[in-house]
Amino acid sequence: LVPEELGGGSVSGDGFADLAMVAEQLGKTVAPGPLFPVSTVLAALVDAEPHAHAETIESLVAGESVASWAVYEPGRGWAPHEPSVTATATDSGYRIDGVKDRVEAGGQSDLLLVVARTDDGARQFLVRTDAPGVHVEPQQSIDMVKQYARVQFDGVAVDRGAALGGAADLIERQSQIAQVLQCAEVVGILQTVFDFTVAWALDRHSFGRPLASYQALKHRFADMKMWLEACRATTGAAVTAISNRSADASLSASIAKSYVGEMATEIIQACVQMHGGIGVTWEHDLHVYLRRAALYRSMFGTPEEHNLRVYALQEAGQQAPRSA
Amino acid sequence: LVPEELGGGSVSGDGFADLAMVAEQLGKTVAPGPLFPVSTVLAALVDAEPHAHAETIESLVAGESVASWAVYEPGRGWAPHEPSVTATATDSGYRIDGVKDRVEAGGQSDLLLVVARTDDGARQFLVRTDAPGVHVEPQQSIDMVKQYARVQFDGVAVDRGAALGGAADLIERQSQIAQVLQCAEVVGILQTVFDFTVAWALDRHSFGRPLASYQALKHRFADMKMWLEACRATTGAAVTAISNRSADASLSASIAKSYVGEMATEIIQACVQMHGGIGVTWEHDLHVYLRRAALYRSMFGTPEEHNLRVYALQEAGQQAPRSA
Amino acid sequence: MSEAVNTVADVESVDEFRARAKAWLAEHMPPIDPAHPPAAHRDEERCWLRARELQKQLYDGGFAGICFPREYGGLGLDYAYQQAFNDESLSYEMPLILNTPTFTICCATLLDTAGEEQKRQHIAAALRGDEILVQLLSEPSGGSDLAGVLTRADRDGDRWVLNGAKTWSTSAFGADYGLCLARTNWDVPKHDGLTMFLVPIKHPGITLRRITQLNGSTEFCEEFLDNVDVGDDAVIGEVNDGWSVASRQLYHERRAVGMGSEFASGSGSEGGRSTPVNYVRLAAKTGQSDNERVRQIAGRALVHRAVSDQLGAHVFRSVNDGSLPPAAGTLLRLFHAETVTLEMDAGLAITGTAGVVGAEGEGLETGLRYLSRQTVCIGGGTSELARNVIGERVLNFPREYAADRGVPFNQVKHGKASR
Amino acid sequence: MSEAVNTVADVESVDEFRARAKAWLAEHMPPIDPAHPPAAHRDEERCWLRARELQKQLYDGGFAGICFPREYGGLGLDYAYQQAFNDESLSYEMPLILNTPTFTICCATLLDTAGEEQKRQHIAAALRGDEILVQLLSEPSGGSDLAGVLTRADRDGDRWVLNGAKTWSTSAFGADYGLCLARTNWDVPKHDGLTMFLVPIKHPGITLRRITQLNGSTEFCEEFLDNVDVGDDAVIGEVNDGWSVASRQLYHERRAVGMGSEFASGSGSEGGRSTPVNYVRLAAKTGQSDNERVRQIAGRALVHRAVSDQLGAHVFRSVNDGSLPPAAGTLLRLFHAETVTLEMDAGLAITGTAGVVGAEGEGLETGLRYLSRQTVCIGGGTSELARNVIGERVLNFPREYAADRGVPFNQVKHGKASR
Repeated sequence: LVPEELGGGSVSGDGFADLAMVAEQLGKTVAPGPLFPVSTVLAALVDAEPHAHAETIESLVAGESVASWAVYEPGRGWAPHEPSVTATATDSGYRIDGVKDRVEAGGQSDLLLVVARTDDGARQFLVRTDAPGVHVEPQQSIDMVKQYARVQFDGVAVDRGAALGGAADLIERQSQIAQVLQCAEVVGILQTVFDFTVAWALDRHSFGRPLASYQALKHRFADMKMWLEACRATTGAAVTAISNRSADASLSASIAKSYVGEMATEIIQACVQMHGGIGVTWEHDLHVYLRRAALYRSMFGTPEEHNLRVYALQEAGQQAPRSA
Repeated sequence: LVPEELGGGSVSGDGFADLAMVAEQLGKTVAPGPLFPVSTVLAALVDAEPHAHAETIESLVAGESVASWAVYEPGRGWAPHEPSVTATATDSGYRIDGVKDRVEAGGQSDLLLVVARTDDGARQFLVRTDAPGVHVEPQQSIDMVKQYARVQFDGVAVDRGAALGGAADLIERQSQIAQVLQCAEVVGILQTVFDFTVAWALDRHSFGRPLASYQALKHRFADMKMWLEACRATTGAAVTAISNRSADASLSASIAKSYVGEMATEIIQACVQMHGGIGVTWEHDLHVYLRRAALYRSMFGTPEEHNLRVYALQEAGQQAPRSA
Repeated sequence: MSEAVNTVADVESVDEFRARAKAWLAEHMPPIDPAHPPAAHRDEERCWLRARELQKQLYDGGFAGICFPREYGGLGLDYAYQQAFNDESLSYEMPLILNTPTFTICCATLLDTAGEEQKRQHIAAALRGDEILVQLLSEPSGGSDLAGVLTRADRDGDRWVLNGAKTWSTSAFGADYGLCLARTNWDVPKHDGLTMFLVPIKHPGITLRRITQLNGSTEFCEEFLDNVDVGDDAVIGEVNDGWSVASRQLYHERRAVGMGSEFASGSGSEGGRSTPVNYVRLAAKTGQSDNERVRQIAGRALVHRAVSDQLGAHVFRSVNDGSLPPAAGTLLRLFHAETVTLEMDAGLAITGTAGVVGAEGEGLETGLRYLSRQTVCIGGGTSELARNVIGERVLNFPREYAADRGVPFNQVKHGKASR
Repeated sequence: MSEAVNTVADVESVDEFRARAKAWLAEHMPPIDPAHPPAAHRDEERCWLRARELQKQLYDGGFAGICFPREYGGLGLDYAYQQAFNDESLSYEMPLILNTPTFTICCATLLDTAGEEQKRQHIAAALRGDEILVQLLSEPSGGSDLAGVLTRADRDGDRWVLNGAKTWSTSAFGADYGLCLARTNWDVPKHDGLTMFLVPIKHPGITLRRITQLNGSTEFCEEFLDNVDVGDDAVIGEVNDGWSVASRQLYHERRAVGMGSEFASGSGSEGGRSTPVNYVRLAAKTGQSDNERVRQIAGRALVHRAVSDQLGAHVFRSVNDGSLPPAAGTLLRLFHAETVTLEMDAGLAITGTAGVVGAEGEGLETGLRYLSRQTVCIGGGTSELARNVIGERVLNFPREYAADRGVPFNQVKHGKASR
């Protein structure tokens, strides 16, 4: 994501595709670490004013500081473009007031990129978590590794340079990145869980036959294989669209987030079922994967929210004059 | 439904249960005939002013004339209590204006019981189809036996006696009867289709084994059996509640209509699948049953409409002060 | 039971019995609000101690074991008496957690298969509240294949020595005896070499470990049997005929679930974890009371929930009048699992992000519940097994091919993990 | 093909070929709007006549059978040439309905299994537009068990006499020859006694009947074979080795569906019945444009529809790079069936009563479509068969137990209805 002169770089020449591959690897171990929140903030800084924020970018890339995107608000669904947190212009910059929540690694972050409402619409502001008026409180989640926080801003003063340019496009791109990195991680989770469940079904015998020989179970595995490949397909398509900054990147990201969100928990629950009693205990790792997939089902837009977006995009497309 | 002195009577002493049993029998042959529209009108006449309408009741019971309930309106869902057809008071009675549609056997009926809006809210009016200003037009349906019509009322004059009393309660009870008679017929359909599909699966061999021996198919049949018994259970519960005029008759009728509507077409489509190619041709009767079940899925409230009703009733129940 | 009717019912009519029970209950048992019964958590020791107390009270009052024969400590009365007692006892605290498995499965099976002395000892002790019985059937290697038991019982002089492991035994930590299926002959097909033993749970050779489920329950246990020695008086039924005994247990279990059992006393809810989701409250909490999409999802869940109850009543009637076979109880098991699955999915969809990040009571409880969704599809035999039972015993479809049928057990294939 | 590359590609590069094709197409083939291709209904005779004309045109222009060997009338070029031609031909009317089964299945199989003379005759004729080939595999008694053929071929002097019935043959009425599988030995296991014949459809012993499907299509036929006599030159492959030939057909069929085939020419849509539901229009027509519940259902259907296409591209790539086996084409078959099912259900739920009573164009079309929902789950092998294929050939799970394996066919059990 980050150009070489700012300390970044890419193996394949396609930074986002590389990042998605890393996310998929992380899924295999349900690893901790603030890759996603930091990536989302980096994407914004690099796109907005890379040189104005060169120092911050380098420190984030080097892992010396941690940043996160403060976008959700209490009691509201996924509506990144409609913040109720306000940024009021002052002589020296802005005053930020309101509450954000479900901020990943909020308690571990040095910096937050806060989406706030100004007189010119939604914009984003870099806010230090040690600034006066910032109150961070941890929130519980069903995941046992990821941490979330509620962050309150009481008249937090930032200078003019804290405001990022290119608001709506930037927020849109960050949303895509956040959504699809989750999908990539989930694909890694699914492949791992599916593989060890296949191995279990081939080994475990019941009535002198491996579980895998029972048609009802074999058919369930066939469905799972199909869903898994479909998750991989739609995630891959979205990664490509985002890498290329295609016109349909937003649509592709919503399609992938909806589909992966809908199917991932189904696949893992089916794997739990294949394992029998042990699958619903603390004695097997399955629940760790299920927690992450269930978390991601809802974060950055539930399948239902993205279905509504996909419909709205289709509707807008049909109403537009037909360009032949 | 109809007391003995008006030409009716009951085998078991429970008129509605008898009628439901007849409906179930009809389902086995997907029989034609205006049992349901006539029953719904009879239920209203008997409940409202049995003696004022004695002659009509006797003629309907004897099969000498046919009546139907004109309740649906073009472009609108299932909202029996909110007609847009108007009945305006005149010196001698009422003038009826507007359009009803999806009137079962509308083209074959001598009489229509029309739900219309008056200054006092929704009421029902008996209107002869040969009255001046009544225009009946046939409508297409996916069923090949049942017939439907669109009926236009252009300043149709009826006398005061044509108006039935007890509007809201009456409409509610007629709705329950219409919904649950459909459920009972569908139970008859499902039992028939399920039985001949079971026989097929036991007889038909593939790879030297009966289809019924394949676990994936056996499990599908197990699901179908469960759904079928559940349809029978919920329909039976609704029939009892309606017979007893229980406080929860309306809720029971919605529960049954939603569940049977949702599952019936699933069961029949699963039976089509079991039959393979022949199931989607005109060479097998399956489609006749499927048509009827799909028709009933939607008529007198779709599963979705009844789910919304069930939720609203639950909500109202929780908001009411807790008794005891 | 028909015998019982002839000898006892002549003395006191059901109505008289009901009146006497009503008066006695009012005087001796703690009253409760049946809409909000006190939670009897099966994973808490104090709840089992409480159940023993209540059972003793019933026994002392002459109302324990209404349908068990008099010679084993019961009243020898017909089911109608038990049903009358169930009606009357609804608003009193009852030892409900003793019903299953102690009375409806274990004691019912002993009644069918045990020797006279065994029945006199154990059924009577259970009715007095002195003994709690459990089933030691499943094994870590076994899954649905209950007869594929690897626990062995070897003859040593005039004793039997048991070694192996059992699992998913409900409430074994609170129990006194367990019906334990073990292999006594390895050279014959799997069903033919099993023997049922009634082993004391407190035996020093038994190590008991609680299993922690995702929903927090520690009701189930795993037991390791290390040279557990018992005498011939521990053998239930005949040596090598243990599968007959286990089959009776399965029969009674299905019956208890499907149509109620005359050996169960009291019919209220055990309370506790199984409180259904309140969708109206959930929608309000998440600010979606007026959202039609949410209302429809919730309405559908309510419909399926209601049908689940209606199906229960229908199957109960149909099994009683013979229009469905007893195995139809499995329809309820499967429908319940499907309904709970649908409800958990509905809850997750309605709650959205509040179900995965936030506080319990504000939606997070929905997400936490969802994590153990499959519990209802696994416990007490998986949903797949239930579909086999419905297919084969309700619809009479051909039985699943079993590769171990007729094969000496020591030649049957097992997975690597079970070796 | 690699041979072809060495002999011909040296002469003309893909780019040169593409340029030449582009110019020729513009001059000789009728242009179309690829977004709205002319409907080529497979059940109408005139569409088959039209396809023959177009194919003749391609042949005369030197663009027929790009990947078929030159000795059988093709160009002997690599797939890259065919792909270039496919790109360029997208905006021209092409004989797409000849691709499957004539070229991608029948001719591809002849190429693998037929004798030199048979290939020279039939592949060339098909490329000239003179012959249309179909498959006569399924039988009324057969279902998924394609090898359970009851049609018999008996030796009579130096002729073979075929008797029996075939069904679900697509477009047989428009065809010239059919690959017909018949049993020539009843005393051996089912796969070992079959022979493949190429029979002339116009043979007086063949009576052909169209099957009317619920969706109105009459594309499929049933054929009754009554003493159809053919010579030894009609035998494809060896006598009693017909299952090898049929297996190649199945292989080519799966390949054609899963990853495209080098033997298909043109890659546009056949148009016609398969137009997807326009949910935005449907919602507007039923007055529900602003209903969130309806919009969510429709949005979900659109998502699954899009993923279906994405999966197609993914499987195509993965089969080509070897990360998925060729049988993975079946994933697409199954996903398509599931998606269409979901779409039909969504349509029905959205349309409500307008889907069952009213006029076509105002919603009723949705209900009518729903009636043939299962067509996609049955045609070309059922969804159950697809799950077997995925389980056994993609995941390498154990194969389903076949009661007829190794059993002489005349001792295999059939249902009453098939006897």
